Amino acid sequence: MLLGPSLAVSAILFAIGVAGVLIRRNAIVVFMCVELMLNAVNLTFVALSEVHGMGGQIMVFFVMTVAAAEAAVGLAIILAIFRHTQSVDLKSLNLLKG
Amino acid sequence: MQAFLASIGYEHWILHVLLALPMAALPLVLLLPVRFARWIALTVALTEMILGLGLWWAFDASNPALQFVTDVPWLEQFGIGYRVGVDGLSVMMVLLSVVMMPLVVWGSWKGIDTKQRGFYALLLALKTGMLGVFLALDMFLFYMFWELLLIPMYFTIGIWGSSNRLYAATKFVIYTFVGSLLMLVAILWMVKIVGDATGTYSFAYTHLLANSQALAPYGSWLFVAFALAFAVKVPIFPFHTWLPDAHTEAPTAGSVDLAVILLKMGTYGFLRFAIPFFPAFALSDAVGLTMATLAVVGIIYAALVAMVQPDLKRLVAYSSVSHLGFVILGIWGSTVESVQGAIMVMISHGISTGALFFIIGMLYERRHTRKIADYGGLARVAPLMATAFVITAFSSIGLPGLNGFVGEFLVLIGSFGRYPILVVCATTAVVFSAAYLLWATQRVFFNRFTNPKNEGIGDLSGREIAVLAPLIAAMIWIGLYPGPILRRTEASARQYVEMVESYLPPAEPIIANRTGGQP
Amino acid sequence: MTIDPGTPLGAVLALLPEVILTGWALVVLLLVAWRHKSAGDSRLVGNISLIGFALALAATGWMASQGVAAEGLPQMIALDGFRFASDALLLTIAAGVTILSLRWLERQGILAPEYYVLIMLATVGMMLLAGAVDLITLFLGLEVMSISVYVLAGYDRTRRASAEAALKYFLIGAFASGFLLYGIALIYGATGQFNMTLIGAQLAATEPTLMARAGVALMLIGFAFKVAAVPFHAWAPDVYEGAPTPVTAFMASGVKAAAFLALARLLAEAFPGYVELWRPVLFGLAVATMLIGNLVALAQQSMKRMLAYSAIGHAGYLFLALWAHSDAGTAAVLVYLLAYSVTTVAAFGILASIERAGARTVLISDLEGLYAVRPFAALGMTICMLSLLGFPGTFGFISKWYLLSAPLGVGEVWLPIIAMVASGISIGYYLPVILAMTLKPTRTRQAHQTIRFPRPAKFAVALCVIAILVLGIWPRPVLDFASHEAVRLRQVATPILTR
Amino acid sequence: MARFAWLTILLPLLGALANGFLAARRPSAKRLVSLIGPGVLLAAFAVAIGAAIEVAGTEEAIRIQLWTWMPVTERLHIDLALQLDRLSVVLLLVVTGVGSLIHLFSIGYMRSDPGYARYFAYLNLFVAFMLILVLGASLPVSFIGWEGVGLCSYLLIGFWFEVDANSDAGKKAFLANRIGDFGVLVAMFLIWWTLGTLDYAGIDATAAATLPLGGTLATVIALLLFLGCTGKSAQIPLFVWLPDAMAGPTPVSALIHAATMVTAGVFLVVRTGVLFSLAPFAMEIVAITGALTAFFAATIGLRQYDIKKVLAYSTVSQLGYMFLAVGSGAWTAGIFHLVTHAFFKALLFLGAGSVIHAMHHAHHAVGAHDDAQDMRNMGGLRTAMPWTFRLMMIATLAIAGVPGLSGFFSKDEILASAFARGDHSTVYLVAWGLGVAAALMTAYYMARLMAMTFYGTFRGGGEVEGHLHEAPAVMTGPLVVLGGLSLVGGLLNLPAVVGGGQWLEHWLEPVLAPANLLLDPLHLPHGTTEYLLLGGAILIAVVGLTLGFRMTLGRPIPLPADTPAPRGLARLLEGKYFVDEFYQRVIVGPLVWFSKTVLWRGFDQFVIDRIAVAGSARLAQGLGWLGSRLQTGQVALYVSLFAVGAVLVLRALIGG
Repeated sequence: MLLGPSLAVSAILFAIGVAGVLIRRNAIVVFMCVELMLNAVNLTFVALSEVHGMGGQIMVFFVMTVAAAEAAVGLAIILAIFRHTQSVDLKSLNLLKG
Repeated sequence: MQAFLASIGYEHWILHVLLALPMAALPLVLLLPVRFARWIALTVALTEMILGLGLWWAFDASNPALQFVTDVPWLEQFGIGYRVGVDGLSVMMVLLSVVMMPLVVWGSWKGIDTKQRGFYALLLALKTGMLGVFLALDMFLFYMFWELLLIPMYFTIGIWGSSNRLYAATKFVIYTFVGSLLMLVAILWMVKIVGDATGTYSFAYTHLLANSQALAPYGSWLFVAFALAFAVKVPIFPFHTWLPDAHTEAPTAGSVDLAVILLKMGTYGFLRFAIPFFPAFALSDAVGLTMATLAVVGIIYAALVAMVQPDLKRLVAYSSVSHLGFVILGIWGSTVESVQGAIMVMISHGISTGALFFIIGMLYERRHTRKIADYGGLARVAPLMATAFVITAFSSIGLPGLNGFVGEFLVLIGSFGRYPILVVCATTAVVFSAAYLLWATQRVFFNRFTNPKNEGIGDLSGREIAVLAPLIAAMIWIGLYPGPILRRTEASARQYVEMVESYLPPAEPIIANRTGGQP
Repeated sequence: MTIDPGTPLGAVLALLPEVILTGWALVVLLLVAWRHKSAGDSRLVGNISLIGFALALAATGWMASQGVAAEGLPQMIALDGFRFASDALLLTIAAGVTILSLRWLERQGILAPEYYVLIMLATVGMMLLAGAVDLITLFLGLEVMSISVYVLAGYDRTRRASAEAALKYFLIGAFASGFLLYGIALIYGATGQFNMTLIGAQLAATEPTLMARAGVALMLIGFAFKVAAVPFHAWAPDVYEGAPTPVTAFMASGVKAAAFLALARLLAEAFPGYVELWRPVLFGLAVATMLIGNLVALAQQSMKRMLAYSAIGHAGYLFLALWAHSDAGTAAVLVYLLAYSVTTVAAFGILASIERAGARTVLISDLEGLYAVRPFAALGMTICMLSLLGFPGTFGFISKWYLLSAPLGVGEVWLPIIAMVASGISIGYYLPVILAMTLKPTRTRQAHQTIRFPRPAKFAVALCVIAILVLGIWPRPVLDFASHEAVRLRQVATPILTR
Repeated sequence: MARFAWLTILLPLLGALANGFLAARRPSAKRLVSLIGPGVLLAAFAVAIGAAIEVAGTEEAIRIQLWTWMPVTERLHIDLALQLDRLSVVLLLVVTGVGSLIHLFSIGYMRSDPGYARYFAYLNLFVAFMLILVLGASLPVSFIGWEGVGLCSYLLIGFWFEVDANSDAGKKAFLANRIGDFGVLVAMFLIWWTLGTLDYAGIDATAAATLPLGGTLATVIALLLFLGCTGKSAQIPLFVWLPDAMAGPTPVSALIHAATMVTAGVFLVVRTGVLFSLAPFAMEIVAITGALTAFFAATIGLRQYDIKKVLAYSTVSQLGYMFLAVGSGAWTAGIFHLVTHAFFKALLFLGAGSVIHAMHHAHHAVGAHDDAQDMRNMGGLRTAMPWTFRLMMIATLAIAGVPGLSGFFSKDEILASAFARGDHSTVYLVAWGLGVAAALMTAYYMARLMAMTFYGTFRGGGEVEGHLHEAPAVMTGPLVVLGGLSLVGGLLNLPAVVGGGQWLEHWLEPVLAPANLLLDPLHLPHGTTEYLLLGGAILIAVVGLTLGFRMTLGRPIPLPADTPAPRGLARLLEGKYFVDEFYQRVIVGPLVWFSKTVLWRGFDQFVIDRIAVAGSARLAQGLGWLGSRLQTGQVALYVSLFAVGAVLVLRALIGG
């Protein structure tokens, strides 16, 4: 039974993803960290389907699809911001505040 | 008269007509050409007055219960209904406000020369709101009217007020709104508590009142929530600082409505809701003493502050604070005399202060200043105005024979049994009120004629006489023959006091406690 | 009418509004493929998409009137009055936003009719989210909605603010999705179910495990982000400000409504057994959100930003209804969302019309003297502000009363008191708007005179304002309907729980 | 006629209305005003005589119920009712009688004033209120009159309102009165809560049975009532308004500030005599206050130059005598002196008015602006104004206490009563001593007044002198009548020692019975003591008058401008003991300062508005501002906030 370790690994991965989002300043890196979080959850689902059956695995497919869509949209948005500021540094996102 | 009124089914429709008529006329005012606006408002006002005066006869003075009661479902599954009615506590306020209305319209006849449609529309809306507050017998309805009033008043002050109007309007709305926020929670909670106890969730006043013993455990919090709303509105010291600003900056009509009706909503609220709902707490020694003390502090404090005001309207505004202190004192005096007196002060203050504001408004229309220092010796150029002002001032001072005395006397004598020391302190106001009003009168109408700009000021016009004459007549009438009014309020006041007295040691004649026989 | 969602026809029937709207969106997308150049094209597409909303609305109405219900346990999507009400609400909001956008986009020089398609797709997402009885559906709905809105937020590509808003929304949104998803995973792990009702039954039957608790917590976090609850709110003001104004209206009303509706269903069906666990969290969120939202709004100069914080504050109020966890609470969610959405759409509609192409954001001081030049706009805005304030005579008051009754009904007094305190704070920023418009002298007469209200927007705003006033006096139909449906929702959830 | 006693009120009231209407619409219709103003008074006087005749026939009080004023409850049911009894009828006659004379006098005096109609309106109104005061059957009804006369006094003192000092004086009068009224009000509250009634009849009937003799309650009530009297009747400490009240037209001073209104306090004490009788301590206070007032006012009168000021202080002083009388329980003596004083003091004032009238017109004729009231500008007027001189001399002798004239008998009775009360308490002996000293000074300052005004040579310049004329008949006529009354007024209550029957004493007997029942009867001195006292009184009058004439005429009288600044005691007296200044510095000034700086600017505007109200608004705004500063626009911060929130939520759910 690899359930415990798998869940632990996915939790750690998720935490790494969160930490990455918290620490990194590059939009693309942050986005990759978010992807890492999603994939960590995917791992959880896969691990859990060992106990609960197919449901989890079906979910993984949906998540992957969604992540792909998100990536497409996300990269387009990052591109748009790059056109304005010539940078993908999140620090340069300071027009809106207060 | 009664027979005639009964024959036209007066009691069935009057309250609804009073409430609906101004609102019905409102679109007319807004849509028809501007020159009709004031005429429509006047017509509505006169109609309301004529119709409303029927209450004088139709109201059964010997019946302490609520009369003309209507209960139409509105949101019945929540226990909310269109419930209206009057009793002795409210009938005089209703009459006062319908009688004041034509005067207010007429008083604004010349003074309001911009955006007349809006002005008269708001005036009409204000009237519905005011009447609604006094007529509502459903807490939900009451709260709606209570708050709705703010809007017309806000714009009346904010648009047609004088220089510092924005500040005053904002202050007025924020004070009142914030003050009454907790009242909403209290009302809802009350309905829930009573509903849990009786199984009927209803906002009906009578239902809540009949089961008010269920509220007793929460009385303190609920009372505070209600009292805060009412205390701000009255205003009781130290919640009063919005009033001088609002009064000062408002146009004449606004000041008059504010003084005549709006301030009374707070005191009425105490009499109608806050005390009857939570008598055990409201009448406990600590609360009673606190309220009475605040009232007396307000009476003296406001009188002293009024004395040193350089602005006439501000002076009268503080005098309002002082006078309303008497009402609060009378309410907590909790004898039939003091409660009757409190109602009397509510009426008299409306008439006297209303008249004072009218006269100041007339001065302002002529000279565009309210500074006392800008005037002086006006009695020479405007003797009639001076006469009217002096009479009004003395009525406000409480000269016996004029209206102000009756109420104050009854309040003081009635409350003396319960709060002798405080009443003695309050009585000093007879000196202070004379001081501030006479000093002001002197500086405006007497003394040397110093300011040549006042030369062309002119005396009262026919219209202005027509505005003031009924008020002065009322001052003398109420001063010398208040019986008809007292009789109409007596039954309800008595019922109220009987209810109240079960929570209080009765105010016995002093001698009963003191005599140890002849020494 | 009872259907079996397991059959293809049944599935289509069960998802009829969503299907119609999705299909319509695809058709419109095709249309856009060759008509996307001129302002006229954009307008045409917008009008056509309105038909889609009308059809979907009709379908919803039909389903509601037929009383469409599932055989046995509803799978994936709910078939109850609450869903139909949610759908109707969301479709109305979307239609309203579409109407507001009609001329606005052209005026702002945004000539990409895909905008309307995105609105439609986002709406489909919202409807799925709000109607989901299955966590997979819920997640999919959420993502469909979110991804469309990410794009919409950045739709005004030429403006840096818009792009910045989109990126902020996207990054934090995706981050939050991760939490939500992890929550779903843990709940799944704890119960082995995706169906809310079954989850509810499972959770109620067992002692709360760590996994289940963590799952509930993570899902709450995900939703807290979506409804912009403090401290998950920080994105909202920036995004609301940067996004094109109609989109802001869409986010403030539609997205929030969908999230709250889904949360209401989730808490009622899936987590009723954990009520004592999540109530304190909701309490804390409510208090923090109400107070901070309203306080920070005091400091705002820009109308949009002020409304953004006001939206945060209102999210706080809505937690009161959820906290109550009663029929009254559920009904209050519906009523409050309706009132809030109608008002928000109207307010943003007026604001959008006042904005000029390329101009900086509208400050409160820019509205000074509006009444003198554009009285109806000022009047409408005044009524909106009063409704948001919860002033008697407006629907906002009715809904606030209804909302406050919910926690009071279960004996909670402090939340309503804090809500009223927050409401007292809120007059500090609503009133200055009214003051500026009606009482201040006109400073920028010229500017005011250039304000043109597109006819569709005028129509939509007028409708909303009238609704605010009428429902403020005669809210009975809405209240009756909401309380009725709330009871139904519980009736659906209860039999399984007690099984 | 007694049933129509209300006519005596209604008639002046209608007169006031009519004159008021004329003042507003037809101020030039002076002839009509002259007809209405005094006319209604004469009519009222006629009614009063009729009523008096009827009252003479009965010992019972006649109650005239007009209408119910405040029907509040069974226990507080105040009727607007009048009470005609032997006390009120005396006052009724004095008020309408002397009032009629003064109204007539005013026709001449005020003829050329533009506010002629207004003047009569006020004067008529005053009479109406005064009669309500006198005739009221209960304290509240009397209180209408009590304050109403204050109102009229206010209006008449400030009649020439365009001079600031006049308006000031009017205001001051009303305020001082109001301080007293405070006492009356509180007394009413106490009376009602103890006796359950406010009717005089009710008080007479219940007080003795309910209130313990000498008890605190009775003392407090009596003292509070007396506070009202000190205001209305210008006693220490509230006497300061009366001298200033001389700013009004002189007939007003005669009517209101000498003959009628200011004696209302004495009337009230007698009216509520039962309550005072129950409080011996209060009686002592009344007596000693009266005596002190008599003494100090007399000292001030010694050094005044304004003819009306002298008379004003004289009035204060004489009122002090009346309180000394009632404080000694000699009710009749008080009323007796009230009546005689009304005669001779009205005469003095009207005489002074006549002098001032003449001076004023003479000044006017030559365009001089000298003070028409300053005695230093007068002198030798007896040649120009023989009638005025003769009549004023009668009054002077009467007030000085020359035997045979009215003042002699009344004053002597007072002093004798005080002396007699000396058995009870030495306070009365002190009071008696003060009274005797005051009598000496009274004779002195009156002699001084006469000497400065009518003797010697005219000091105001020959040109002015040529324009001095005696007053017209309409003015001298009333003077003659008053002169006659001053001469024979003593007959009213002629003491036994000169063979009199003490008619007034018997007349008032039924009214005073309840009060007298509670008092030890006065044992007026008889035999040697009585003769000694009488002799002493005569001696004092003679010495005082002689000294007054001698010392005034014995040295030159400087004109106002040449008068050296007074020093020492003279300065103190001329400055009226600086009581006004004291009140201004110690009470009025600080109160205004306190109200303005501490209460208004400090508390209202700063503490409440600035700190509490604006402060909480600022606080909210500040918090909001702080919150918006946190919103830096940095994604990192937002994500961190998110994370913090996430941790909190997780902790709440898992840690819980």
